[in-house]
Amino acid sequence: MKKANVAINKDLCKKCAICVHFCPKEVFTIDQDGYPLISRLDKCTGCRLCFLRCPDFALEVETELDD
Amino acid sequence: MKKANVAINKDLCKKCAICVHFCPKEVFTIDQDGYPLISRLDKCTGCRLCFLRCPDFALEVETELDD
Amino acid sequence: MTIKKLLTGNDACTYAAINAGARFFAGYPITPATEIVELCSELMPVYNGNFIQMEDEIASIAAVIGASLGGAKAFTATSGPGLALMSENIGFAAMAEVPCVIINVQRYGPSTGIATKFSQSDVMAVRWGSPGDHSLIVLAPSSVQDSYDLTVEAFNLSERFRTPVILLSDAALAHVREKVEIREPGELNLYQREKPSGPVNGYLPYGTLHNNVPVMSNFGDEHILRVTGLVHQESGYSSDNSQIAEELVQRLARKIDNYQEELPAPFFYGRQAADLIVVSFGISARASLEAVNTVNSEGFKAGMLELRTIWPFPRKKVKELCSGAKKILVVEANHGQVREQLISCGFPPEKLRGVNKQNAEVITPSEVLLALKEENS
Amino acid sequence: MTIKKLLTGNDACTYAAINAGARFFAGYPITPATEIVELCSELMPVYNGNFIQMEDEIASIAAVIGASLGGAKAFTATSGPGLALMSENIGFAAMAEVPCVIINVQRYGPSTGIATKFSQSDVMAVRWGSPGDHSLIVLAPSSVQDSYDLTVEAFNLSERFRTPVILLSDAALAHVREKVEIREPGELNLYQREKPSGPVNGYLPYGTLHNNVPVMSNFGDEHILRVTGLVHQESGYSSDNSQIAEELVQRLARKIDNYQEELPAPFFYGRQAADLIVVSFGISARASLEAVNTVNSEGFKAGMLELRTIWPFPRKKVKELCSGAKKILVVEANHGQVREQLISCGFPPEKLRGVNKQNAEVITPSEVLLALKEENS
Amino acid sequence: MKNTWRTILSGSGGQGMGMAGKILAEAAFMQGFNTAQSQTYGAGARGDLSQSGIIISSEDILFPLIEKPDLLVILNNKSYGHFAPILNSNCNGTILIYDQDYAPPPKGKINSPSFGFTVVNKAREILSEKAACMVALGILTRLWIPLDKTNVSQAIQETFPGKTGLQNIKCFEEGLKLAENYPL
Amino acid sequence: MKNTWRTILSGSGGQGMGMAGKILAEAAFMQGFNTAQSQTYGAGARGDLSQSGIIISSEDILFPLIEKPDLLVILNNKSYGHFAPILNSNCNGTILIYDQDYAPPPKGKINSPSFGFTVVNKAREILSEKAACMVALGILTRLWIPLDKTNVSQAIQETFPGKTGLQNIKCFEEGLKLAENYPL
Amino acid sequence: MPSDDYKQYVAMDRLPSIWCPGCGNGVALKALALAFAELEMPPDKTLLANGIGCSGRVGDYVRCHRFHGTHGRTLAFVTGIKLVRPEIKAVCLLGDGDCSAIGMSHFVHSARRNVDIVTIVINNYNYGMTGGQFSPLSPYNVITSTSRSGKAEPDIDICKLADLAGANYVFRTTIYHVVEMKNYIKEALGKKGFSLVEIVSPCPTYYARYNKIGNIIKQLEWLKDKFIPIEEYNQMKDAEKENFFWRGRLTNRDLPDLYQHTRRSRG
Amino acid sequence: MPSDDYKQYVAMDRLPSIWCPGCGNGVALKALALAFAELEMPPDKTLLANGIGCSGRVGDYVRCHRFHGTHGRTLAFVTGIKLVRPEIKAVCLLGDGDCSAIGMSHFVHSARRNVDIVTIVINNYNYGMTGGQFSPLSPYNVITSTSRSGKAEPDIDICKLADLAGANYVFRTTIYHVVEMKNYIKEALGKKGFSLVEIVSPCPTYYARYNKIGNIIKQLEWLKDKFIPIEEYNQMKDAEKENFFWRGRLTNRDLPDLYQHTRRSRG
Ligand SMILES: Cc1ncc(C[n+]2csc(CCOP(=O)(O)OP(=O)(O)O)c2C)c(N)n1
Ligand SMILES: Cc1ncc(C[n+]2csc(CCOP(=O)(O)OP(=O)(O)O)c2C)c(N)n1
Ligand code: SF4
Ligand code: SF4
Ligand code: SF4
Ligand code: SF4
Ligand code: SF4
Ligand code: SF4
Ligand SMILES: [Mg+2]
Ligand SMILES: [Mg+2]
Repeated sequence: MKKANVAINKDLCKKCAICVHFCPKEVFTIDQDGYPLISRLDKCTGCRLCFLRCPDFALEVETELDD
Repeated sequence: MKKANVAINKDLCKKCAICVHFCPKEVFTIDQDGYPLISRLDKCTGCRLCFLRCPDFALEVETELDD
Repeated sequence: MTIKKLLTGNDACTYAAINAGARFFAGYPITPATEIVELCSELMPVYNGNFIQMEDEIASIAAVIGASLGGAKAFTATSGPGLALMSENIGFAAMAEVPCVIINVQRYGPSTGIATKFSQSDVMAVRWGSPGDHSLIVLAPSSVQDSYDLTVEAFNLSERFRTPVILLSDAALAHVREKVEIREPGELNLYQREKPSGPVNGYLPYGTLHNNVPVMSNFGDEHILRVTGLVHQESGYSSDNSQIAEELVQRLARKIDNYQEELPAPFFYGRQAADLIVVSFGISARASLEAVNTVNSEGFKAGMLELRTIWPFPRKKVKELCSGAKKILVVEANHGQVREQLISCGFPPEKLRGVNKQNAEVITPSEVLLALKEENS
Repeated sequence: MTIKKLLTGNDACTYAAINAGARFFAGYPITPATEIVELCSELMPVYNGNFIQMEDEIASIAAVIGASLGGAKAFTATSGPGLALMSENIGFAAMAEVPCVIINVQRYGPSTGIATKFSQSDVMAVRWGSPGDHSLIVLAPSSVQDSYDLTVEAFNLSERFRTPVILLSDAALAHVREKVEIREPGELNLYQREKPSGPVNGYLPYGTLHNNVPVMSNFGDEHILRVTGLVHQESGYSSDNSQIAEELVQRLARKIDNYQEELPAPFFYGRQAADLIVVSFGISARASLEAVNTVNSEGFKAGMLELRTIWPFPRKKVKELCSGAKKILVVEANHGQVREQLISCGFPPEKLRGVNKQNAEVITPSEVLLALKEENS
Repeated sequence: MKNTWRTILSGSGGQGMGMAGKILAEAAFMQGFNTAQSQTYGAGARGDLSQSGIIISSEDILFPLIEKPDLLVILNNKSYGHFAPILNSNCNGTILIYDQDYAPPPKGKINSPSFGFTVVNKAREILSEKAACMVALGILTRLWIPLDKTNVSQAIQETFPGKTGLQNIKCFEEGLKLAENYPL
Repeated sequence: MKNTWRTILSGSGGQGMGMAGKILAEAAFMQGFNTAQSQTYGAGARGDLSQSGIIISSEDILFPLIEKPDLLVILNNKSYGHFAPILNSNCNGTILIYDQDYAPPPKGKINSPSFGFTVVNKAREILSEKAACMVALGILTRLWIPLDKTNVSQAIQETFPGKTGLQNIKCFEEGLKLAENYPL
Repeated sequence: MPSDDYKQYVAMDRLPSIWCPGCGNGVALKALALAFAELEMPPDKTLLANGIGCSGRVGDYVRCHRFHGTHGRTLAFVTGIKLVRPEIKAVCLLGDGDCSAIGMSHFVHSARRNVDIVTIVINNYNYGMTGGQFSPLSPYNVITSTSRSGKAEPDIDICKLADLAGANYVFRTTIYHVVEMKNYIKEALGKKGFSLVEIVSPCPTYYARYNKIGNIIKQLEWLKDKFIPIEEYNQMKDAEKENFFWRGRLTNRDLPDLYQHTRRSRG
Repeated sequence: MPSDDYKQYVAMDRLPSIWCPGCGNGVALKALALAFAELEMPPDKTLLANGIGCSGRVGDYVRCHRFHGTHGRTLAFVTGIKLVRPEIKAVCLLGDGDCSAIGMSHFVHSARRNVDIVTIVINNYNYGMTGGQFSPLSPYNVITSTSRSGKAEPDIDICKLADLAGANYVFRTTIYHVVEMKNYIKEALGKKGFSLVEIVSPCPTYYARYNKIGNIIKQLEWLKDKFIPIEEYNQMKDAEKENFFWRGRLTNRDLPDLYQHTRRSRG
């Protein structure tokens, strides 16, 4: 069951990988260009730590899902 | 018995009266022009506090008297 | 109401500031400007203004700039060593276009020099203390009345041009007591800074220009203000774009230099078409005028030009008024700093005699007289 | 030994300082002078000298002055905002006659401006930043080699004249890499400050003058030294006597202004009796020279004057070398600060065309070329 | 007709030169004169020499400081050094008023008409040395300066509030008396 | 006879523009040429655009910066904006060398002779994008600039100590090879 | 859950920022914007004032009032602003160099005067903007571009300094501790008088590189491991303490602020 | 008994001084000269550096090396001197304003760097030289020429500040306590690193007058009564403490000084 939506804006992302390494649920991997890839969204608890730690406003977590 | 000699240099003295008021033995009085007057030298213990407190290098205490 | 009072130059500056609407003073005591600091500490609370004694002159001018950006008319007072310390932030105020007034009471320098004594040797330092290209305004009073009037003017000009204005007083003027007509706020023509009136959204602090001067908001007002000492766009956000830089820096000069007719013009005394003209400023102008009157009463034809705006140097006026002179005597208590400006106006050095004094005493009428008589013989 | 190396302007200044004998550096990082600070932090320990990063620029120049009074050749490096902060203490060094070198790498101003970009707009600020009458020396290099040579010269002059010397570099020169011939200490003519030799008792720090410059002791040496920024007697004790004040302050000007032939003379290139002369300094002189060479190769008769000593402004030389010109182009990346100096030399404003740029970019040869061609058509 | 009076008060720090100068100027101002007043300032004022200059004039005052006084009041010996160039020159036009106990003119050098009074001791008698200049103001007002004594009294009262004011006025009045009886 | 070569390397911060410029200058210096090298500096260098200019000349270099390059190497798209005024003008005399994967010239505007190479990817293959400029140096050395490849190698070695040096030399040599096989 | 409200405080259209990848400044900016949003602070009564430095560019990305003065002087400028506009909530976000080197005097005096300012110090242990030189707050012996063989000067604890000088509120945290950071910025925003929030922050480009800490991830992990709650820290033995830094709330009191002082004296 | 040796350090021929009658500066000067004499310090290896202020004129009456720079910067100048001439014993005698207002930053940083300097602060609670304005060290609420209705800013304890910043030695005394003063100046002169001796001093002309303390005698008595030994003070209840100030030795340690630090990093 999906608890949250995570979105990455590649125009802003600087590929620091902070979101990748500090997600407590290991939701992200890294794609071949170095961008974070949302690989296991189902594990996401919506804790928003990735959002809080992203230095570049490149990552959003939506927790109050409509459906 | 005289334990010390006290000398005042009027060219330097600014008549602040510190020596007068803080001599533990009340050796000084004040003369009519406002200068300290050595009135009871016999009481002087040679403690040199007057010397130490004089802000204007106007007062000397000689403690090792020759005679 | 206009009232008459006996005041010192320093006191006159202080009352003038209050009457011009100044409600913020930040300063650091320094001889011979201290009385301004002290009087402000008493008056500001009375007028519901703010007085703060800062930790140094850098902080003082900083607090003044801050207060001005909050919407207050604000000023400080200092002397040579303090002026030097203020120069970085004076440059900032020029760049960010913050109105503020600095009263610089000249004392004998360089360095600590003789703190209590007189000199007129900050003429160049007030203009060029801060690096980079920009213009600013400097006014020099010659009497206590003038200290009052030009201080009021300094506030007006600083609001009108959004620029630091320096009042160039000196140790003699600061402490001499003379009669002053104090025109109170109702009598004074006071310039209030322009405020934005358009919609709040999309407001650009540096985006609307009147006579090349931006119409800026204050901190805490509903139009959001952005201020930086970096080169900035109309939005107030920083930029390192070449074109934006050039336009900004050139405007900083143009907004003042092109409107010089709005600045206090020099006074001319004596014979208009005189062969011999004395140029001076500040208290030296008083000695000069007495000497000129004396020689004229003896049948000479001498004129006397008193500079009131020192920077931007009133070249046009000076050229106009002095062009006919065979000889110009520049009377000033320094190495010849204003004389240099006359050379820059195109007057040949041979025509310009410096009557200078650098011994920490004022120039007297008889010294000027002597020089005048030498020239006429 | 002379070795050749590829170095940036900043590096060349640093090596030059070391080779000129500088063994003390205090500074505070600022773009575009930072590399000098960084390189000193590495080199000073190697040469058994001292490097210290102070809490600000005021403290930096203070530490430099202190070290110099301790007997070390000492220097600092900064840019506009830092220069402004140093001005009070530069005035102190002038007054107390303390040798020291300040490398001012100009950046785009006013205020924070554009920290990484280029300008030549500190010409007046380096001279007039500090209040009161005094003279000082400012040199401007135009190449990396020149950065080396004039830095060495700066130390020599500062020791010879016991005065602050400012090297006026810029952001472009600071970072361009060029070939330098590094003459090492053995090859260099190094001036060592004169030290008192007479009896220790009754020694007067400001009492023995050679060429108007006092022969002063160092702190910690057996001749007791007394230093103050107050007006002082020969003993170094303070005084507020008018005559002492006047004599001191006039000597501070005279000791430099009367010995200008000892300062680096301008370079003259091209046709001596040219109708058209380009005057420039710093990296703008390089663009100018290229343009002048180009037009001359096309049959023009243009000359080119490169200023190396900026202050005291070499009036005599400039007049001598430019007197025949019908038109003088003053090429500088500012509002026209050197052009003003030429007016002060007596050249009529109409003769002087300013080729200026204020957009944070260097002036290029083709821009000068364009101006030259306009003048010739 | 004389229309400008240039007065210098000279003495030591504790004798109230500045205050007296200001009072004189205020009184002149009340009386509709133009006036300019100055005084030594700063560290110097703490030391031995203190001066105050007052110009009173029925005309515009161009230069507000005094090059050469018409009236010179001297209350301590050290002041003579400072004014020697004036007092020693011939035809200097300066009238010297001095304290006869503490500041008798140095012998043989003074070319001014000079008048001695018991200024300092009179002040001490009534109040303290600080009021010496008030006595001098009385003398000046009575003999040389065209000021109404009530104006001077009022200026003193406005400067020193309450009892001190009255005592200072007392000194001023003693000065007037001294002058009245002076064999001029 | 050509005696001055003005080269600009242009790309993004992480591609080693400054280092490469310095290496080229050092190699020219070893070979007895006059040389002047400059680079973008400060905050800008952290961002997207980074440049380095190198003048190599057998004559004295008067002006040490480059107004118009003879050789322009472009490794990212953003650089085109900066050089548009040059590249778009007719008869500009500038040779454009570009990365064919990441910086193909914008269509229809370029009036320079232009040559594409696999610069960035080649560097990535061997070491990383940081060495992109080393590949470019190889190309330049082989085809346009009169430098001895051993001098360039030596300059690289002196700049990067140890293993990194060898890898960078490898990139440089790959650049030489790319150029060798280029259908010029 | 909080929504996108924080974006009204951020100049999204000006992003991406000039900062290097992984730099802590952006994290602090976001925490600040979130705190503003949660407190629903009106942008026209909110001022962000910055020092000069990388951290000083935070203000280039906000939408409230913004002031950017000269290096080290921010607190002095804002002292003037606050006296005439006491109703403004002023946040001064400063670099460690700006605040503790050239700005030391203003820092001490603002705390002493208890000026009503929330001062956030982004302590990345160096001068990022000018290329990674040490600052007075850089720990002893660290490598920087002006201390290649180790910083030869002791550092100073600005939290203790602010406390001694008279601040009402002092808190230290790190960029790793994002939730705590946001919450205590909020707490500070709720106080009157001088508040200091010191945020130890990574500078991957210089500090981490020179000191061989490794990439940004390693530096964040280092922050996570080394900075322990003050309560824990205080119970450690001295020898143990040397390996750790404390974080947490040092000071929380309600002394009168400058504005109150000046009005009081008016009676 | 000590003889007239102290006179070799005093420019007797320049006396009387410019100071007002009763001013504490002369007392401090004498104590310093006596300390020099008792330690037999060679005048050519002894430097007295002063701030700008009444106290700054102390150097006008000494015979050793003398430095008098710009207001507030003395410690920065002397940091330079000491690095190149570590063998010199440097005493910086500063006013409270000089040291704690305009000189605050240099004071904190010199203590932090532990520069080998004996700093004597003559704390007369005001700016004597410019006419008695309050300084950061003037107690809260006192009357001065810029605080006619009471100083509206808290003060700061520079002894505690020096201690926090890293000084090796900190002592506070008063002009009344002359013997103690001389002895602890001597003790400070024997230390390496940064020492602070704060001497609370009377200013009869301004401070005592404005605050109706009475004449110089009264002010000295006030110093005698109010300044109690730190040991006693520490045992007082908080309420009681408000009526007293402590004097005595706060700090005495032997951390490496700046010179040692810089040489260490050379290996
Ligand atoms: C008067 C002055 N001196 C020096 C500088 C150069 N400068 C700019 S930012 C900076 C230090 C930045 O360090 P910090 O405050 O820690 O901010 P960071 O960049 O690390 O965020 C310096 C020294 C300046 N702008 N102005
Ligand atoms: C830059 C600068 N600002 C201000 C002054 C004026 N000034 C001289 S001494 C002084 C303060 C003196 O107070 P303090 O340091 O306590 O010494 P004190 O006179 O009380 O001994 C001031 C503000 C100055 N000389 N230089
Ligand atoms: S919200 Fe939490 S769990 Fe979900 S991706 Fe982000 S850090 Fe991972
Ligand atoms: S934390 Fe942000 S900038 Fe960094 S990789 Fe993730 S999305 Fe990109
Ligand atoms: S030596 Fe002591 S007892 Fe003697 S006079 Fe002096 S203070 Fe009094
Ligand atoms: S203490 Fe000194 S100056 Fe004061 S009265 Fe006594 S001798 Fe005179
Ligand atoms: S240099 Fe350091 S502090 Fe500056 S933006 Fe880069 S990572 Fe951040
Ligand atoms: S003003 Fe105060 S500190 Fe200065 S000399 Fe007089 S009594 Fe001493
Ligand atoms: Mg930092
Ligand atoms: Mg004091």
